[in-house]
Amino acid sequence: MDIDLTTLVTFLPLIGVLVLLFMKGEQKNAIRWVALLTSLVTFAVSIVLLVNFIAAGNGAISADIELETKVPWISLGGWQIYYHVGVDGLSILLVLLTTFLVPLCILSTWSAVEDRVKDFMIFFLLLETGMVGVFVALDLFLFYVFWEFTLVPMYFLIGIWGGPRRMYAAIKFFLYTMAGSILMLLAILWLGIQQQTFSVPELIAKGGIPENIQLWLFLAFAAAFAIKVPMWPLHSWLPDAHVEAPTAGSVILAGVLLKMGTYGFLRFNLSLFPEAAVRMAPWIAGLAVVGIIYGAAVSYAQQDVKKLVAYSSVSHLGFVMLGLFALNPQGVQGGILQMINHGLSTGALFLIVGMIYERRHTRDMDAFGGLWKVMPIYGLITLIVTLSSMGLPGLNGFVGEFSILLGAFGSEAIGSPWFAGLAALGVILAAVYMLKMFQKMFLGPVDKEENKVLKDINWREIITLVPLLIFIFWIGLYPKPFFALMAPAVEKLLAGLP
Amino acid sequence: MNLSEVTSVGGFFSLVPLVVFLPVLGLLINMIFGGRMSEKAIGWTASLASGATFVVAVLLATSLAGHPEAVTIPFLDWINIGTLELPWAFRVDTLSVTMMLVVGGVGTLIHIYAIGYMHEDVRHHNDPSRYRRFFVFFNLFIAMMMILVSADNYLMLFVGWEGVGLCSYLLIGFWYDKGKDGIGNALAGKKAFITNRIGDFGFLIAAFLMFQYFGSFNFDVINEMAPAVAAAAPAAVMAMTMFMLLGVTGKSAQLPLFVWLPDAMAGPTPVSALIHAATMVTAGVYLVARSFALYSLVPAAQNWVAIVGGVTALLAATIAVGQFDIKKVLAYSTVSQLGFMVAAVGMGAFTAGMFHLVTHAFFKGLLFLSSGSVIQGMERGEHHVEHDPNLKRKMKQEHGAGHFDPQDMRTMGGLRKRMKITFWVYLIGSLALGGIFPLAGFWSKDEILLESMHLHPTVYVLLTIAAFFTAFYMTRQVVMVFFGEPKSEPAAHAQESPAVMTVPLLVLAGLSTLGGLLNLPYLHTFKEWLGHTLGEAEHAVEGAVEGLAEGAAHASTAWYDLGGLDLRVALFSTVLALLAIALGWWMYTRRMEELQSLPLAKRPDDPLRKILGPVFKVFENKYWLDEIYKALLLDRYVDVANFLAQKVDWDFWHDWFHDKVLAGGFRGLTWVLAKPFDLGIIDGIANGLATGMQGLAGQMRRLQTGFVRNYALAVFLGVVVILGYLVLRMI
Amino acid sequence: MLPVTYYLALSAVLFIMGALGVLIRRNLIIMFMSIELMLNAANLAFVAFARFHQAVSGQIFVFFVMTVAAAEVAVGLALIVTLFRTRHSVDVDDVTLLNG
Amino acid sequence: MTVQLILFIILALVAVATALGMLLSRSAVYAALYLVLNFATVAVFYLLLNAPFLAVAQVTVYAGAIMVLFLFVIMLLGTEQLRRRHTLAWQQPVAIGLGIILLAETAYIVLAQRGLVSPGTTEIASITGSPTEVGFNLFMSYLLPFEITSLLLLVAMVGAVVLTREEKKK
Repeated sequence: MDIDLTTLVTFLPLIGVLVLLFMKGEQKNAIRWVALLTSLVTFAVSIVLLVNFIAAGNGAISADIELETKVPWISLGGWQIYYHVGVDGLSILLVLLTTFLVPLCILSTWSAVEDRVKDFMIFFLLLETGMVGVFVALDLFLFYVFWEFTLVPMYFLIGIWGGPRRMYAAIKFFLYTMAGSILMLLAILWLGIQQQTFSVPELIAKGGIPENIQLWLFLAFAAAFAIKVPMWPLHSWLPDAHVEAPTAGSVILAGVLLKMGTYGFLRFNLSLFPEAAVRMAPWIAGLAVVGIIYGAAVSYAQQDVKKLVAYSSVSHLGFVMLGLFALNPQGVQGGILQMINHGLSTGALFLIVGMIYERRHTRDMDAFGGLWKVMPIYGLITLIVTLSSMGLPGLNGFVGEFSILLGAFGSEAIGSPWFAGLAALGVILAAVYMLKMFQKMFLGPVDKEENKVLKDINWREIITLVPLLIFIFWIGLYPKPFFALMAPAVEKLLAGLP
Repeated sequence: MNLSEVTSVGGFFSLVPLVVFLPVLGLLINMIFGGRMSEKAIGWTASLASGATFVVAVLLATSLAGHPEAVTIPFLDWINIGTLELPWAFRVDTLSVTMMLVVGGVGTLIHIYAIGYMHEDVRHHNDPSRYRRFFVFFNLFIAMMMILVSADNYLMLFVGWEGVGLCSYLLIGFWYDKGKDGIGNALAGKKAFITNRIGDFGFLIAAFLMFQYFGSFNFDVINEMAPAVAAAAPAAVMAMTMFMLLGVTGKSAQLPLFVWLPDAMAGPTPVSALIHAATMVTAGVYLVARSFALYSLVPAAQNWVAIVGGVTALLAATIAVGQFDIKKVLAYSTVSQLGFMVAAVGMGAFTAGMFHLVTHAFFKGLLFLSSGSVIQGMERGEHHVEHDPNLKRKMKQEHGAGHFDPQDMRTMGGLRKRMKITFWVYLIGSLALGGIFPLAGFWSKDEILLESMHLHPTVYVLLTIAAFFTAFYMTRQVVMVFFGEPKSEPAAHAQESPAVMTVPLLVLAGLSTLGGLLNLPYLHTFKEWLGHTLGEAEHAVEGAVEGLAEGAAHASTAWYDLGGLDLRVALFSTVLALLAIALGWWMYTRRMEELQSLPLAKRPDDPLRKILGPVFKVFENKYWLDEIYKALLLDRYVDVANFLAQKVDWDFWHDWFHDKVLAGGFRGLTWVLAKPFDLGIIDGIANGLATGMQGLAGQMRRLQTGFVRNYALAVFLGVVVILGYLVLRMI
Repeated sequence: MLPVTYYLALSAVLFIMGALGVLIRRNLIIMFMSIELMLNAANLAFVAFARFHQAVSGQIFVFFVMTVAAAEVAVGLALIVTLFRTRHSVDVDDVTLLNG
Repeated sequence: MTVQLILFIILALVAVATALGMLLSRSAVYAALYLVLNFATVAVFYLLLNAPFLAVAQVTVYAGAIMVLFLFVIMLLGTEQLRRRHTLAWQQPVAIGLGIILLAETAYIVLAQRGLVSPGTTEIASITGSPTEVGFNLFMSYLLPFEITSLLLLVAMVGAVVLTREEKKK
């Protein structure tokens, strides 16, 4: 048997953790290098995983789960829980996004985290294992374990290295997510007992859950996922968590953890409860549209840049949800791509905010002004990311948003073009708040003394941001390979819908 | 059509991607190596890139002359999802090549002009490092504009549409740390972008509708299917065209979204000339012309477009009368002229609209560039004054200590003596804009007026009045700037611009003079050229015009018909224009001189102020549209956003609901459980247990003597007992 | 050959004497020597049984016990030395930190 | 009465006597010397029991190495008599009592096993306990434990060094 790549990608970070455990806390740079190397190796292996996934389809991209491993794990009475992992077109991109973002985050902490570096890196790598695990798990029980596991490192990342109100934010984040997960756990147990299996593919194949019960199960799963996404009005934990989390935490939170929610909807709600998904589509779409407009409006009124970006996530994730529940190829593929896009551009925005915060120790927009003149490279990169975030054609955001809106506009499941029409207003509002931020921070005269002496970003920071920019352009100009990866899987998923 | 077919067509069609990639190459060179290049090298690199696109456009045009059918050159697959297929393909037809020629030609001239203009501008603003940035943005703009005009489907057009909007944003805010309160320019850029976004929203919705009803964004497919779809779902096509109109009003600065264009004058003058006069703002006109198949199917939508165009033309023309900033006058003039074009394409007179688009690019580009020359002449004058203590004192006495505005026409006057070339080209531009025979503007404007007379009398009236105002405000401007006595010291010491600026001016002046040759009566070269693309739509209009005009008789037999030129219309509008010029001349020379006798305090800055009274105030303040929008929309949005953010999301949802109700409720519950319930009952039991345990432990602890031997004894005891048990079992 | 019981009896006596040494004596070193005595008693029983069962494993075990004892003595004596350094006494009754 | 039995009785008496001597001697040095004698007698018993290798090991390791170590420590710490104290005075009788009980118990067990006579009393012993045999077993069947003991010894050595190292004076 050759090496099981999926498992390898999932647990490689743990090797780094093991090494870190034996290192002295004072060797900060060595610790950073070990963590960085671990995450880079993980990323490299995930590229191998991608290549193998593509090769597995024999010429075409496979629609099924590939690189699968299924080993009995826990035996309980009559049924069996498996360690069952694998990747398909729905998850492979998210796995790559995770392994791609983690090295960048570690790089971004180089000078930002000086306190308890060892613990920080250990938690971060643990978090990576948890996140990748969520995306590759194919057994409901295993999924739940990974799902809950991610909470713990994130809790500590916010709670130890966070801002002034970190304990409040960390506890709120933890409790909020836990509350949703409980309902999901109940639904998982019900499914396991009733259908005699926890395996997702088997559950899909079995089907046959009556529609009214589907509806309840759908809602129970949705409770966990909607909180994670977060869908309006369950977003209250988000600004707290984002504002208080350290930069790298915010990046991962926005870039990956939120995607766990949307991925959950995609992987479980759509495929396990197809009838309920169709029935609920207009409601979810409605909430998504409210989230889009509401998030955009609330973003506009923020003074704190990080909070602005946090609320913009509510708006962006609204687009993703709208796309997923359009339940047609354009919507769903656009939605998946938008998950990646949001990870890239919002991740980049958080990194950018982190860089200026490191220099000025404030995130109040009014404290800046004219930064483009003082920090030209930083200004240019921010401009590109801002434009990507507001969906300028040629950059990644547009491709996703356009596909989503196009899908939602003609969606039979949603049933009315009004949803997409209103959501398109979000495109205007995105420009309003993003440009306000850019203008307040980067344009105008340099009228504050502190800003006149700011240093432009250094090589390390440029290296942190450039990979994101490459993908921002790539997806914007040539998204075909990305769509090609997910298309067969999405088609298969949609074929299962009534 | 795939590439092999293209080669079979022959010609230079396969060169078309170069129109996008040459400017991209130029900007990349400037971006990467610009740091080590001189200003001249940077400017000429950019100009060369732009000039090369013009050459490519000319080659395409020659190819098209032999093969006038549209050719599509596929380039790459952009978005393919399910039934959605969005290639990036280049469409070469007479319409798109016309636009390419305008963009490439006028663009190159303005690039060359900018080499000189920006050289002084960056020094005037004390930041020479931005010279390079300007040309990078400028080349980017050319590339984006080329994407727009060469698109073969609506979505690629949208890509260019947004791209030029971005360049517009960047270039309006080019001096982002200058302007009113230091932030004025940046705010103007933001306003332009956001207003355009509102238009883009309309465009997007129109695109969604298209996809739903046509299943494609391709021009050919939509043109072909349009009649069938219009028959099956007229409301959908109506909605499509109306939403597209919203997009047009944004980009082409029509009512109600035109407010951004005057503010956009914050950008350097070449930007105003290229983007906000000659090319980008005409994209809306191009879009309507592109969608001729859709518009000609829904008369109601056409009517709306025409009305919007007509009303905008008149409204903007009246506002232009009340402006004192030299560039603002031109800006409102641009809005007004765009109104002419939009009205024309709205009525179905696509050729006339496109014709005016081309000539307007010439003379408005010319006017803006000359105004830039004037402004820099004034700046040079100001510079001169600054270095001469006597003059400086004199200027202080006349104008007070405040900042001198080189764009205010009230400070100019008499410049024709100091800036001869600029004066003459400005005059040509003004006359062309005013529609004086035989300059370019005469032919194109006349054609619009002629067709509107037949197709839409209301719009004809609106446009004719607008034309009168046009001639008037241009006279006013020319007189205020170039005639009379200098009204300030800088004006008295203004200097002519260098050759790198005046040569493009002369070229444009020549084009403004001869532009009418494109579509002379009897020949109709331009009409035939575009006819290959606009085909049936144009013929339909022609038929309608002839039918309406003639009733029964033949068009060519009437005395006033000169091969498509209606002498009645032409004479009437020419007379009107001359009247307006005469009126303007009289008012701003004679009347102005009479007013000079009044004491300073009572002397109005404009004779019209006294004649029109409050009406002038309305013009000057642009009908208070900005203020109305601010009060009705912007401030309300800010209120709503603040209310949602502060009251709803934070105070209510975050603090009250989560912290008070949820967290507080839970805490309350735990208190009830903890205090009365827990302390009373559970604790009672627990405490009892605890006390018992404590006592027991107190006894037990005595066992822990700490003596090792004691513990050993215990172990030993254990051994004895266990062995004893085993022995007992044996017995 | 003598019956194995003889040796077992002797082993038991020696073991009990060792145990008594641990229980009665206060000198840490002597207590430690008593432990060695107990180990020896056990070893004796092992060897006797090895002879009795004709299996060499018993002897191997003794070998291991000796090794462990050596290690134990090394660490134990080191402990005693350290203890003496801090307490200046080898009296086990002086070390009563575990007193509850 | 065979020679073997006489030899056994004499040696057993010596063993018990030396053990008692160790138990009762005031001075730690005497106790140590008694113990050396005791170990030597046990080594003789090993010889009687066909375990020559162990006998030699007993003399070198126990009587030699370990007891030398003890004597070293005693010298190091001084041989002063402990003060008479009355801590745990009650323990002595109790311990002796328990010891007697244990003796009785073992005596019962041993007596009850009287019939347990070695099958090897008559025949020629099949094991020799020679170094060859012990070594063969050690390196074949018990290789892993053997290696682990080496590790154990290493750890003990390191432990002893670490424990007795003087703290650096601050």
